Amino acid sequence: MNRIRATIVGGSGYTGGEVARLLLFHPEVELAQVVSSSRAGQYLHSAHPNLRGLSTIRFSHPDDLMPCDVLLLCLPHGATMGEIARYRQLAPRVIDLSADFRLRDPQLYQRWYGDVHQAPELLPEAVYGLPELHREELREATLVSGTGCMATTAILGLAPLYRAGLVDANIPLVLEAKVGSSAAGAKPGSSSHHPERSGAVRSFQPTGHRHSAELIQELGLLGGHGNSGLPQTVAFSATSIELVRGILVTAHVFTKERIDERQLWRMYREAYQREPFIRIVKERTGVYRYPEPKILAGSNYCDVGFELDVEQQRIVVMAALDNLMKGAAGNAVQALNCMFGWDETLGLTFPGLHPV
Amino acid sequence: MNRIRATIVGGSGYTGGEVARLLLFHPEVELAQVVSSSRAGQYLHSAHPNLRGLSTIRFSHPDDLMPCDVLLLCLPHGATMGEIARYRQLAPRVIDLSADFRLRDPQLYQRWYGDVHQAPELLPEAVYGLPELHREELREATLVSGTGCMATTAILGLAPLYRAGLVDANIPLVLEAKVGSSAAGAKPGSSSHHPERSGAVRSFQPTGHRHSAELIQELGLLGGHGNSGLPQTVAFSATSIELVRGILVTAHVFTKERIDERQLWRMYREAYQREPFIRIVKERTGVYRYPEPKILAGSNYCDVGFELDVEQQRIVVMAALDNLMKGAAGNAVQALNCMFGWDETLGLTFPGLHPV
Amino acid sequence: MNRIRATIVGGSGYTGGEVARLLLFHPEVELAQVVSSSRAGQYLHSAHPNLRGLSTIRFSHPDDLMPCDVLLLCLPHGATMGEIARYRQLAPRVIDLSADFRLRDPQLYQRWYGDVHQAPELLPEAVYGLPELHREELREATLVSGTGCMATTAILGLAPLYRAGLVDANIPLVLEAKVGSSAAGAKPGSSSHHPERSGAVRSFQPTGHRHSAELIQELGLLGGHGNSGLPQTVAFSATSIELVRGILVTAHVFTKERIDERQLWRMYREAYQREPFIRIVKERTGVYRYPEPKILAGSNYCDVGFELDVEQQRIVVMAALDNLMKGAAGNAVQALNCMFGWDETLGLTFPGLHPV
Amino acid sequence: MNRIRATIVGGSGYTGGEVARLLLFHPEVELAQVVSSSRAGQYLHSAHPNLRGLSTIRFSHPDDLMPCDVLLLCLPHGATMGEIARYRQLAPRVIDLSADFRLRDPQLYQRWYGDVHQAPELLPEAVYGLPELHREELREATLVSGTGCMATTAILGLAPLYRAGLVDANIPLVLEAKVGSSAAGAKPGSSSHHPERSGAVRSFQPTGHRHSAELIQELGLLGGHGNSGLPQTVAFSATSIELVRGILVTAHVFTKERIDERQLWRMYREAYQREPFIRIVKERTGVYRYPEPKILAGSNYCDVGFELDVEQQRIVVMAALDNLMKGAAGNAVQALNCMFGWDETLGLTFPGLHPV
Amino acid sequence: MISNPVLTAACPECAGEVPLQNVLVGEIIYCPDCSAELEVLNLEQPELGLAPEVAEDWGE
Amino acid sequence: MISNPVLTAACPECAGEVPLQNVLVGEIIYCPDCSAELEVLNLEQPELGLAPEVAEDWGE
Ligand SMILES: NC(=O)c1ccc[n+]([C@@H]2O[C@H](COP(=O)([O-])OP(=O)(O)OC[C@H]3O[C@@H](n4cnc5c(N)ncnc54)[C@H](OP(=O)(O)O)[C@@H]3O)[C@@H](O)[C@H]2O)c1
Ligand SMILES: NC(=O)c1ccc[n+]([C@@H]2O[C@H](COP(=O)([O-])OP(=O)(O)OC[C@H]3O[C@@H](n4cnc5c(N)ncnc54)[C@H](OP(=O)(O)O)[C@@H]3O)[C@@H](O)[C@H]2O)c1
Ligand SMILES: NC(=O)c1ccc[n+]([C@@H]2O[C@H](COP(=O)([O-])OP(=O)(O)OC[C@H]3O[C@@H](n4cnc5c(N)ncnc54)[C@H](OP(=O)(O)O)[C@@H]3O)[C@@H](O)[C@H]2O)c1
Ligand SMILES: NC(=O)c1ccc[n+]([C@@H]2O[C@H](COP(=O)([O-])OP(=O)(O)OC[C@H]3O[C@@H](n4cnc5c(N)ncnc54)[C@H](OP(=O)(O)O)[C@@H]3O)[C@@H](O)[C@H]2O)c1
Ligand SMILES: [Zn+2]
Ligand SMILES: [Zn+2]
Repeated sequence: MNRIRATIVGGSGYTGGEVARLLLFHPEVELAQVVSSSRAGQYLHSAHPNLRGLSTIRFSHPDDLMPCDVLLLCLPHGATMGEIARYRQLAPRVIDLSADFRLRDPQLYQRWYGDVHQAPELLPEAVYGLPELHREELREATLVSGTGCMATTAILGLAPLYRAGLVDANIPLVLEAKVGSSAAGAKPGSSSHHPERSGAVRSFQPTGHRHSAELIQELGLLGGHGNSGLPQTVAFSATSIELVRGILVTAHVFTKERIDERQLWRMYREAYQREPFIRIVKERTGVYRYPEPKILAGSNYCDVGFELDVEQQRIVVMAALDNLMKGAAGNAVQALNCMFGWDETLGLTFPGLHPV
Repeated sequence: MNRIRATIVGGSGYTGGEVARLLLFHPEVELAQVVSSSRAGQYLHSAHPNLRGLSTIRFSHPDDLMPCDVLLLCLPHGATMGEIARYRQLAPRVIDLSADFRLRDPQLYQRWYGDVHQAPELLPEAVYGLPELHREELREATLVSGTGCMATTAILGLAPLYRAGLVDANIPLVLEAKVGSSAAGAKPGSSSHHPERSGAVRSFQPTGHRHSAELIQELGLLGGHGNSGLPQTVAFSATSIELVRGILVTAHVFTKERIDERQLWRMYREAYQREPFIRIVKERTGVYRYPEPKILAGSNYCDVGFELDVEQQRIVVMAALDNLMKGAAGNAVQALNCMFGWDETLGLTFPGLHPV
Repeated sequence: MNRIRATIVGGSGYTGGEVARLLLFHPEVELAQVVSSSRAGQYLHSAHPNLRGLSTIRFSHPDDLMPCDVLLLCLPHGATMGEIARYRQLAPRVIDLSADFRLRDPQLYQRWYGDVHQAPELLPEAVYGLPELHREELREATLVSGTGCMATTAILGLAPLYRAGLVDANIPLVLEAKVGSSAAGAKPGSSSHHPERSGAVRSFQPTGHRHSAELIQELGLLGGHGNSGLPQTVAFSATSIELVRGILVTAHVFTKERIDERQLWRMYREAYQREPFIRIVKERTGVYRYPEPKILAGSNYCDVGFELDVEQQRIVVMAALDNLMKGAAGNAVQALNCMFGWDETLGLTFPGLHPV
Repeated sequence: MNRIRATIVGGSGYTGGEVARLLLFHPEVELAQVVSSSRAGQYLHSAHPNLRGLSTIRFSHPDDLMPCDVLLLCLPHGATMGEIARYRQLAPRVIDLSADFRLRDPQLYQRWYGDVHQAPELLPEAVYGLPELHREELREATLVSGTGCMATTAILGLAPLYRAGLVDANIPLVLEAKVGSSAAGAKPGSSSHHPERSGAVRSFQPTGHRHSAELIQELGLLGGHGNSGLPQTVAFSATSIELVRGILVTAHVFTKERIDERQLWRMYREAYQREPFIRIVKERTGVYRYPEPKILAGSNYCDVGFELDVEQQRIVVMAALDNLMKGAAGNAVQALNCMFGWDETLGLTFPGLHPV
Repeated sequence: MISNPVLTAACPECAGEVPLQNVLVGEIIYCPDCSAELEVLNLEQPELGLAPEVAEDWGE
Repeated sequence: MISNPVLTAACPECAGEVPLQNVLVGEIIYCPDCSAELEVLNLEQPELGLAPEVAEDWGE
């Protein structure tokens, strides 16, 4: 068996560490290099204490990057697009977890990120790396973008409704994300100082959240609006809560006509019954009736549920995942599995813990 | 100085304990009795460990209830209305923290609570005990209802906008409450078992939340709809998060016409500048830019903030409070202060802690 | 390949659910039955939401227990010993996670547990199921006891020192365990009610903790005291802290003579370098310098560290693990692997998460 | 009424903010200045969001310090001693919350803090500001030191036993502190980054903790050893846990001879029955049987409890407090009350919350 | 990963497929998708009914 | 699971075996066991020294 060689750039960060953890146990992949400028020469466990004793790999300096079969870029927004040519010379396949290649339209990028895109010619060919939506394209892709963690949660929760053409586009789509502290990465600051961040219920982005752009693009595609994007008003806000890993998105959708619960069940079941990482969670009794992020920590599941208010013709959609897994590193490995034609679940079978 | 004598019924519960704590330090009130069926004869600190050493009062049995100047009822929903006649004989003024006397309309009660109201004749005279909205009526009131903790948060956040007639009623009002575990009271169960409840992000009421009824009634009054209630679709959902005390409500309002931020500031300032317990929180820098419940624990503040999306004509309103204080016991004491014509802040000056 | 058939009794509880999760992914084991009296007929995910979609097994009623290759008993203390004959008829190998068969001496059992043992004749043959100490005996064992979660942590932390004969037995051994809420099992109560348990730093057993008995037995064996137990005074106390999974034991040992740090390193390295689930954690810099339970959640590691106060001839030993894994279910599966002669790490390779 | 004028230096930090909060509500004190170099000109609530709306004071620059009646220094260790002459010229009374003036002996200072003391001539006259031990000296003191938060907890827990001469000094005194994140102050860093610090059970100082020096000095005084300090071996270790405010110290003491529980009760009662801020907590039933820091957040209490192991002649002492209150700012205000001859409880009556 | 068993009936709550091995008419079983409590009404023409449910308080 | 490489030297801090592949004299490397910062002093007779360390504040 000849394993492919994968290299992680930005390997001292949170998504980089998570990709490393996953690839260390992946049956088809050998971890070639893990790159970090701040920790070059140190062992992986200096940044990722859970990896102690699992590998003798040491962080490589960015200058020592070597050719490999696939590069996983785990750098902050904006750090990839200027260097992408160099990265693509090093590897025939590149997966970039940042936001640099998520949007197809350079105008859209500029509007939401404020800067001119530095590699606009690559945007049309980059694939939005969500297997549930772009599985086929991934098989041939050479440049794949990771997906925004909150955007992924929302898109997976809503996709069946938009694909079914059920949503009344005249009523704004309101989405509320509740999110843990790891979503902001490994860099400390005054707002992440434990006495300040602990117990927070902090509205960090009530309006204008950048993940809206991904939603507009991807739900627009599903709704048949092509590249012009979802025409509906999207009102997305995000709240940081006491949690390290995990996201719950609650979305309020109004339907064009009356629908009943069994129709909804059918729609979701059809959309997701063959998806290995999506589960429908909707129970009438018990403690865990709807998707709950805490039991997903470390797993690659996105759990999706819904509740219908028949009178109001409103559907409340709830979707949950681990931002570092299905929201970032796990999804990237799933996309990698797609790109190489492997079973999508390779390296991703940890089911999550309970209690936790 | 002749202090009035106040008695607490349901004194072993969370709101009862909080009322007891406040009244023990209230300069005009003497705590006459604290009633509990399960702990009769025991000292207050058996249920409320923070009160150790502060009082020699012991819980009284419900059968031993004596006449007093004011009764504060801290019982579960539905337990008060059947006994209200007896309570009113014991005291010329009654404050009922349960939901039994919050709604003016017995039909509305039945619709949201499922049961026929047992004292419908009292509903018209009961005052919804929110001083910011019903201060005048409180001065003469003999039966005052407490207010729903999430409803209070939402109403105080939105009142200036509804009073100003700014809201586009054709677009549903979407509200999301994030709430701590003490809101469910002192009774243990499997969903509040620590290993299950800890770290939860739990959609416990995606649709049909009862606090909607209070919102519809009170925002309807403010919007000039009288007793017929707010005609707008109200989409209220609530999520339990890792927190003991505290609520954050995020509300999405669309306006009839364009508005700018300064107009909004003016509106909120006019509404609240003379209110002792409402603060506008809206900062451009720093860690605490919007209302945050954790720094309100133990205080009677409701902090209110907003963010405007000019293009979408959307206002995101955020309001936070401590569910046991401004959401229950603190607000009840504030109402008590109103009823007796005292300074409203008596007994309520604790400002909250930071860090926490 | 012929998998062995394993059955779990007490499968609706926390350790039962954890054993189920592990065995569902174990390459040599088929999960035959999962028994629960309270949930008979329901799917596993009704009690263990993380197992949703992983298995079609439903809980069996205790009356429907069938013969199998190995029985794992996950019942409360005292519930096994009276039924042990029946269980042993059903399976040639039994692993009992309760405390019923941990102590070799029925007197010791009675002293610490207050009751007369109901199957004293089996105590001599039952094996204390800690592979690091009893690996050889496990190969032939037919009755294996699980180990106390705090006892395991302490024993693994201290074993190298006692085996080396280093400890001054004239000075009491003081041990302090910090422990999460899942250690008390799935049954709710007023002390585990989230508003009460949250943020707790609760001295739940300052003196007389039952796990002392296991310590005295096992450290006594290591110290060469045979069945008479450790003669040293053992001062063990336990504190519940804000945590669901995890234990940290801090132990204070005084040595007979001066020792230096490198000698200690050597001692620990010799004891543990071939152990697949024990890691020595001792760093001079960085955030994770000593064992830390949170990064062990879901893993089977016991991390062990030490700090030397040369002048005082004192060694502070710190050991951490996940009480449901190496402290219960994971260790039981490791013992199972020993009993069947398999690689000890089968089914136990999940390394734990970071950040978390 | 003529209020005294108090100034806070280091007012943007955690203890500085807490002193500010207390003095804003103190009936005999006017807050003259709150000094900060990093926030000069900004309002107090920029650093202390809980103080929003309570005061129009803005931070002063250190260069603008003006004379006042009492100076409260809330600076990091080592920052005071070099400047103390200047501070004493500004105010006839100085309270320094740092460690610079806690130890009477410059040698002891150098041994534990590594540096030569810069104002050794002041050490003999500085008073260790713990009213329970040095109330008389405080009345005349002009230079008072704050006390270490963990040291205070331990000393108050153990004082009655040492004063009674009960402790067997041949057996080491083992103390374990469990402590929240605010004890490390307001400065962020990688170990206080929320994803890392959250859920931590982190042995940050297993040996050689500096607070040992205060213990040795103060328990030595109580035990009649004068300035030579406690001769007993002191084994103090500290563990950071998931908590913002609060400390629990568990101490293991062995007695010279057998003692029974009633004698212990008597000893503690005699020591503390007239102390306004010390409560003995020792219950046989209920959830809160021993001291628990969470219900003390914001209060000035130190709760003290004990458990006796008659056979081992061991007493486990547990003591809890809020590190920013009785462990720092609250205690400083209590000392201030002593210095001015006021009722010691002025400004310190907040009892703490439950649930919380 | 739930494999399709032979005999099934539709859940009246969520229309999901409920496996019907080793069950008797009148027995109470559970829907694997929505966990509804179901009564086996008929096995020949497989049919399930919603079992009368005790409303469960969820706290909050 | 750390496999034994060929050339090693003892860590002066913890006496652990430190692998010495692809390193030069004077280079700073890390001990895999205790993470001490080490200077490669000699490769012929493998020897490591403790690198001068900046004391790091750990908070608390
Ligand atoms: N965290 C999440 O939940 C999540 C989810 C989805 C997507 N993402 C995306 O994934 C990417 C990585 O996120 P992360 O959370 O892993 O971030 P992170 O923890 O901050 O790590 C980023 C790493 O990039 C390296 N780096 C290189 N240039 C840098 C620069 N200019 N500034 C800062 N770091 C730099 C750093 O390592 P060295 O300094 O050692 O080289 C750092 O460890 C981001 O684009 C993010 O948007 C994150
Ligand atoms: N918790 C909040 O945040 C909050 C906020 C706003 C409003 N409220 C309202 O305030 C009221 C009290 O809430 P709470 O949180 O204080 O509740 P709680 O903690 O459960 O206390 C209720 C008390 O009522 C007594 N009681 C009498 N009859 C009872 C019965 N049939 N079932 C249960 N308890 C009974 C119990 O004391 P004994 O058994 O000892 O007599 C119990 O301690 C409720 O109506 C609630 O809706 C609560
Ligand atoms: N939790 C830990 O960290 C840990 C660690 C090491 C060892 N252990 C030991 O493992 C055993 C199981 O612990 P656990 O935490 O899994 O407990 P648990 O969560 O309370 O589960 C015990 C299970 O046993 C069943 N049961 C049968 N008879 C019972 C009875 N009389 N009372 C209560 N439950 C009964 C219950 O299921 P049904 O009612 O559905 O039958 C219950 O789900 C205990 O002996 C414990 O000491 C636990
Ligand atoms: N936190 C506790 O629980 C606690 C308990 C007992 C005693 N203490 C003692 O109280 C003192 C203050 O502790 P704290 O927790 O309040 O600390 P903190 O939050 O870090 O605040 C210290 C303040 O001092 C100022 N400062 C001046 N020179 C400084 C310097 N060189 N480095 C850093 N800050 C400097 C800073 O304000 P500007 O930069 O704005 O001037 C800062 O806000 C310490 O000596 C500590 O040991 C603390
Ligand atoms: Zn169903
Ligand atoms: Zn080393």
